[in-house]
Amino acid sequence: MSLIDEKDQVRTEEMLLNVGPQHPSTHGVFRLVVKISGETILDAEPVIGYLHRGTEKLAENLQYTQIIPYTDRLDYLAAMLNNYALCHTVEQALGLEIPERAEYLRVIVMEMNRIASHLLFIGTYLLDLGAMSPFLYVFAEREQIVQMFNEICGARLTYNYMRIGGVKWDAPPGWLDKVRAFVPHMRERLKMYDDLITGNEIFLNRVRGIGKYDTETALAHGMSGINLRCTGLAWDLRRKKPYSLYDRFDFSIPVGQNGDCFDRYYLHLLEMRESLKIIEQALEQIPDSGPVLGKVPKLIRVPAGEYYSGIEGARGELGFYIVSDGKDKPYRLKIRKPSFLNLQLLPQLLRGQNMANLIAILGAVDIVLGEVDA
Amino acid sequence: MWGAWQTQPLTLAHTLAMLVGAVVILLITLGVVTYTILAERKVIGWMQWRIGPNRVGPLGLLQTVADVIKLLIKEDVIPAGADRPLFLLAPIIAFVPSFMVLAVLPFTMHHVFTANLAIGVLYYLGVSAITIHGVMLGGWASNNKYALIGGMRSAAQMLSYEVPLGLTLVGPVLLAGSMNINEIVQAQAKAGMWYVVPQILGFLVFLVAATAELNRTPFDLPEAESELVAGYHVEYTGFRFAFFMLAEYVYVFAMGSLCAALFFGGWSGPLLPGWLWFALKVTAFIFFQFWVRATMPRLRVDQLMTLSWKLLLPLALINLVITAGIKVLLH
Amino acid sequence: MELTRAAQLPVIEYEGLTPEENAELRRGGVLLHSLEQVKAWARSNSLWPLTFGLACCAIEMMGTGASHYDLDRFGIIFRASPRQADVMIVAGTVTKKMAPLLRRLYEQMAEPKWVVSMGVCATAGGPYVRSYSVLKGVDQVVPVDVYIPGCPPSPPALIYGLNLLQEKIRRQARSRQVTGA
Amino acid sequence: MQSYWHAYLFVVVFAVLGVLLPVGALWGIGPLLRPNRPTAGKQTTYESGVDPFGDAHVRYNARYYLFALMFVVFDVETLFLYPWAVSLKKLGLFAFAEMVLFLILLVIGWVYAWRKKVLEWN
Amino acid sequence: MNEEPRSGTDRPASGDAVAGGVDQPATESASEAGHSAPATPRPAKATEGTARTTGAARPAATGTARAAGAAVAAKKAPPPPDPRVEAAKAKAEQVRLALEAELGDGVVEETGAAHLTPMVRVRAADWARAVATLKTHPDWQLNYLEAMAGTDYLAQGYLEVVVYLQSIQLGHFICLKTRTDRNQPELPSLVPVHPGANWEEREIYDLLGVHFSGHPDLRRIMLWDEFTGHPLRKDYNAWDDTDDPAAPAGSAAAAAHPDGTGDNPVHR
Repeated sequence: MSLIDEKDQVRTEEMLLNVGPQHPSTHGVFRLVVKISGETILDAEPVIGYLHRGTEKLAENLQYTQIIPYTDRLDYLAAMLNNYALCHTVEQALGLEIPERAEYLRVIVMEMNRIASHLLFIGTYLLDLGAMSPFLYVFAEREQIVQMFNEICGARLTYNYMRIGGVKWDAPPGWLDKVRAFVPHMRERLKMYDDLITGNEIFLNRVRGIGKYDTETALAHGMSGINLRCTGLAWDLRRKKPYSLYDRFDFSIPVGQNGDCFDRYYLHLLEMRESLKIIEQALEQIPDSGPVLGKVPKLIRVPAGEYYSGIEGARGELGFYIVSDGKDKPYRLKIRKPSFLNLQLLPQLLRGQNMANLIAILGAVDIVLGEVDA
Repeated sequence: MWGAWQTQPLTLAHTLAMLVGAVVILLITLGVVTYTILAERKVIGWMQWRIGPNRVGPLGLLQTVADVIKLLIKEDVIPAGADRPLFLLAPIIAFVPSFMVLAVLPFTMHHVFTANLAIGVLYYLGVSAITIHGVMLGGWASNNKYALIGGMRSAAQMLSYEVPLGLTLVGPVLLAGSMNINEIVQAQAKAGMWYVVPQILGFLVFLVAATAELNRTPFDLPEAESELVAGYHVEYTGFRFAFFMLAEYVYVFAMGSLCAALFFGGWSGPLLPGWLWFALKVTAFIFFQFWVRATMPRLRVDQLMTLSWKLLLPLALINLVITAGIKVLLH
Repeated sequence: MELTRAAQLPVIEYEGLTPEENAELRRGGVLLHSLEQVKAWARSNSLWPLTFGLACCAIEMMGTGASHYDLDRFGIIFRASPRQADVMIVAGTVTKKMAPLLRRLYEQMAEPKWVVSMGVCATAGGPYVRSYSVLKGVDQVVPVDVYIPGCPPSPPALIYGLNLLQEKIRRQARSRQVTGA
Repeated sequence: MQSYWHAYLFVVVFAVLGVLLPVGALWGIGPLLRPNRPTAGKQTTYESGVDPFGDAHVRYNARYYLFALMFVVFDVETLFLYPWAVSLKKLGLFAFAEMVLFLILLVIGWVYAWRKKVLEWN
Repeated sequence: MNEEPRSGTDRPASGDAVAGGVDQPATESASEAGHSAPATPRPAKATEGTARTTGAARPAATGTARAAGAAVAAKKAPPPPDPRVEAAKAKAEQVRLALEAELGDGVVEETGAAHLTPMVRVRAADWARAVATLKTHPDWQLNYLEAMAGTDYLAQGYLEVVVYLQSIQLGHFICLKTRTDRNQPELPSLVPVHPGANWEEREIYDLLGVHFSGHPDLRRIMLWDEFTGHPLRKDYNAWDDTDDPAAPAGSAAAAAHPDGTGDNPVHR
């Protein structure tokens, strides 16, 4: 073995490095095998499945209502949205009518959950980039949201709150007032995060222009959510295929311009503002009383056929594809997992980058392993 | 009697005094490090709306003691793939210079526990650079990729910031006309002005370079937890790991002392006793480090190098030329 | 009634000590009188968990470490390297694909080491017990010291579990003194 | 000046103490207190939980050596500056001019390195 | 970045074409606007009935379900066909025409509606070509692969792969599917057309065992490489897998504590 190669260069070897599954910034058990030369990434290969729990198979032996708890554990940062996505698909199949109050409650908890999820993104992203305080700050607000969820459904993380045809419980007395009080508080805090993080020169230098891609690439790779909107395409299912009551609210869809990590970060911040707007309007419009669960048969049998519907989850389009043979259990249930699809572009984004950018790019994809692996 | 060995012929009593002095500094240093770590957790906790350690002993004051004892009695794992002699030596190589630099720092007016070296500043720079070897060897000997990259980064970073750091230290040396840290402090007392005033540019460069030399946020790349798990000491367990940490915090203390002595007049100050002034100035420096750590994200490795070579180095040179020019013009 | 019973469960009285001294021992204070107990005191008060989240429970674990609950109060800080960690909190579902890795991480930790099984998935498979890819309890691959029920356990539950582990460490040191004499 | 070597004796004392502390803790009392149960599994190299691919001791393309070369250049320069700084008062304007010349030469080298992209990372 | 990013409504590219609801493009719903307000969901019975009578996109109908459905249908008068379903079917016919014009007759095996979405089933051999044609076809431009799923139909003896395609510009939303033999499942890969299908196909390969020819990297994605079987197949039995990695590791755990206490070996 000679030390000098043909081009009279000192020969160096590439190194294969594992990042994950136990790694502080892979957000779970995600594993990335990177080939590096020096600190430049030559190639990267994601390895997933360390949290593959077989939800789709399990669902085939469960009644529709029994599947709802399993959706909680998919994207465990935004369980309410997962709950809704499944219920929505089944309701579409059944052609159910949902009581107004229930629908408003759903919108409120969904948007609150979106805020909680985005907050955690900002915290963990900044932690990945080496700033520890935002991570601890966001948990304070998240704790407030989680406490409110705890009051309304008795769980802090895995809510199991929604039912086919409505929600399980009505809001306890005074709960809506708490949300009302929370909105301005959160708005203030968002401003603080904006001041604290967005203006930081070091942060900007680390995320601006990093991990760029354009709309074509994003669409071709099936990306959705903020990962798609950061390229400038305003593709938000709440607007494009309105479900629930979203056509009644006035909110805008923030989009990025450069498709880089900064846009992805900033869109999270902006989306939280829009969510607050929606919550505020929903709180105004919500009827004071009324049933929260529609007329649903005891045993839900979905008519034979196949159904797909997607909603705008916290990470992108979260869809459920159900094949029913007319029984009370789905014949096949397939989850369209936004994180799973958003992650596909990662190797391409990483190629040729510095090792230190790995974390910035990976973090901005905003994956949740429970969803990636299902 | 304590400082007599510096000026009088060496007798048994003086040698004893010297030994006792060194041991006292060692104990003080260990105490300072212990409570620096606790203070860091408390202060950062406070900045992050937390409480910080409060269960172990009164007010959590024994937290670090428990941590140190725990590390001492933790199993010492040497990975099979590691380069055994180097792996064992590296923490010592990293730690010893961190303690040795304390020999030249004047903690009080009467330079009791100071070697009072004529080349104090140069000694500090030279000895502290040895630590880089410990860190790099530790990273290499572990036979671990994270550790290797961490060690390399660490070496590159410490080397790069050594240059602006060394150049800024020439400023106070120029003004005082001496490399003896004690004399620099006395010169400041005599001039009635802390050197931070004429050397403000140098001081700012020094502050950035010092933070980088200490591997602290936002320059904590060598042990960037989110990238390299724990950096160069990823394979180190128990007390060997503790010595890396110890070296790091001793350097925080030493760098704070150096900063206080060269730019803030050391122990000089009105009313309060000298050692208290010195302690206050060092505490302020350490507090600043905590504050930055609670606020800043981490720089990227290329930005780090660029900052040192393209910004700090020219600034340090400019500062040097200006200082020298003024000095020449005044005389 | 139920609540008060739970509070009384882990009380241990050490023979030959005054109630005050016993109370001091229980809260992990400094009144200790043998090397083993000093070691146990240090170990129990400096439990550094491995930064290692598997699934949903990891979020609650992070929440426990963050501002509101603040594990740092107990001297518990997360370390990313298993070499420097004392306790592995298995927070989430352990799949069969993950199990060998988890085992290796456990092996790479230096002695003494402990394992806390957080949540029903890690304890017994939980809701995924019938899944083809999920391990039915992490105790099939590593020895577990404390099981915390819940799906996921709330942060106070995790703190309680970790306090129980501290208690266990201290108690082991004392029981050893009696039996090993 | 007769105390000159005393000062270095003090430094030696520090060095000895500095070595004694880790040696005493790691090889002295440490083994008496800590458990020691090495197993093959424990001694494997850590790499996020998976089996490491190959050895970390490979011929690895670290760009750091360029910085090391730069460091040598500038650190030696710094060394020259110290004695100059101490005696500038005595030597006066001549020494100042000479040092400025020296610095200019260095800056030229520095600019050259910058232009050659030595200071860039990749 | 702008202080206030542009809102979605200003963007012409994805503007009004989709605003009216993708399931029912404006051109087709205009004539039926009178009796179908998109906002009000249809009664469940109507949907059920139409789905059954048309037989469209009914994949899983096992014998019993078919019988039960027939019994219910016999009890009640046949409900009027749901106009939304009718529209979807009409659209599926259009897709068929477009495909046949490009790829020749016989490429489309069946058209219908998957609930409210137009459904077209194409021949397995033309699978990738059909998707590629629709991606570039000026009238359809189905450039966004929204969802992909595979289903095992044990009784019927085939595996079905379905994709939901979305046109970002034109707002069409089409369900495209194909079938392949259960014992020799092989389909052309969609990765050259939609790179986003990469992992989805790997997942289908992993869990259902469909071979995608032309896939750049067809390996298991969720399960470990040594795993045998395909869990999402209906005849998969989780209890007969023998290569359980937990088993050797478990015995290692037991071996780590030779005293058999199983407790933590702290102060031994």
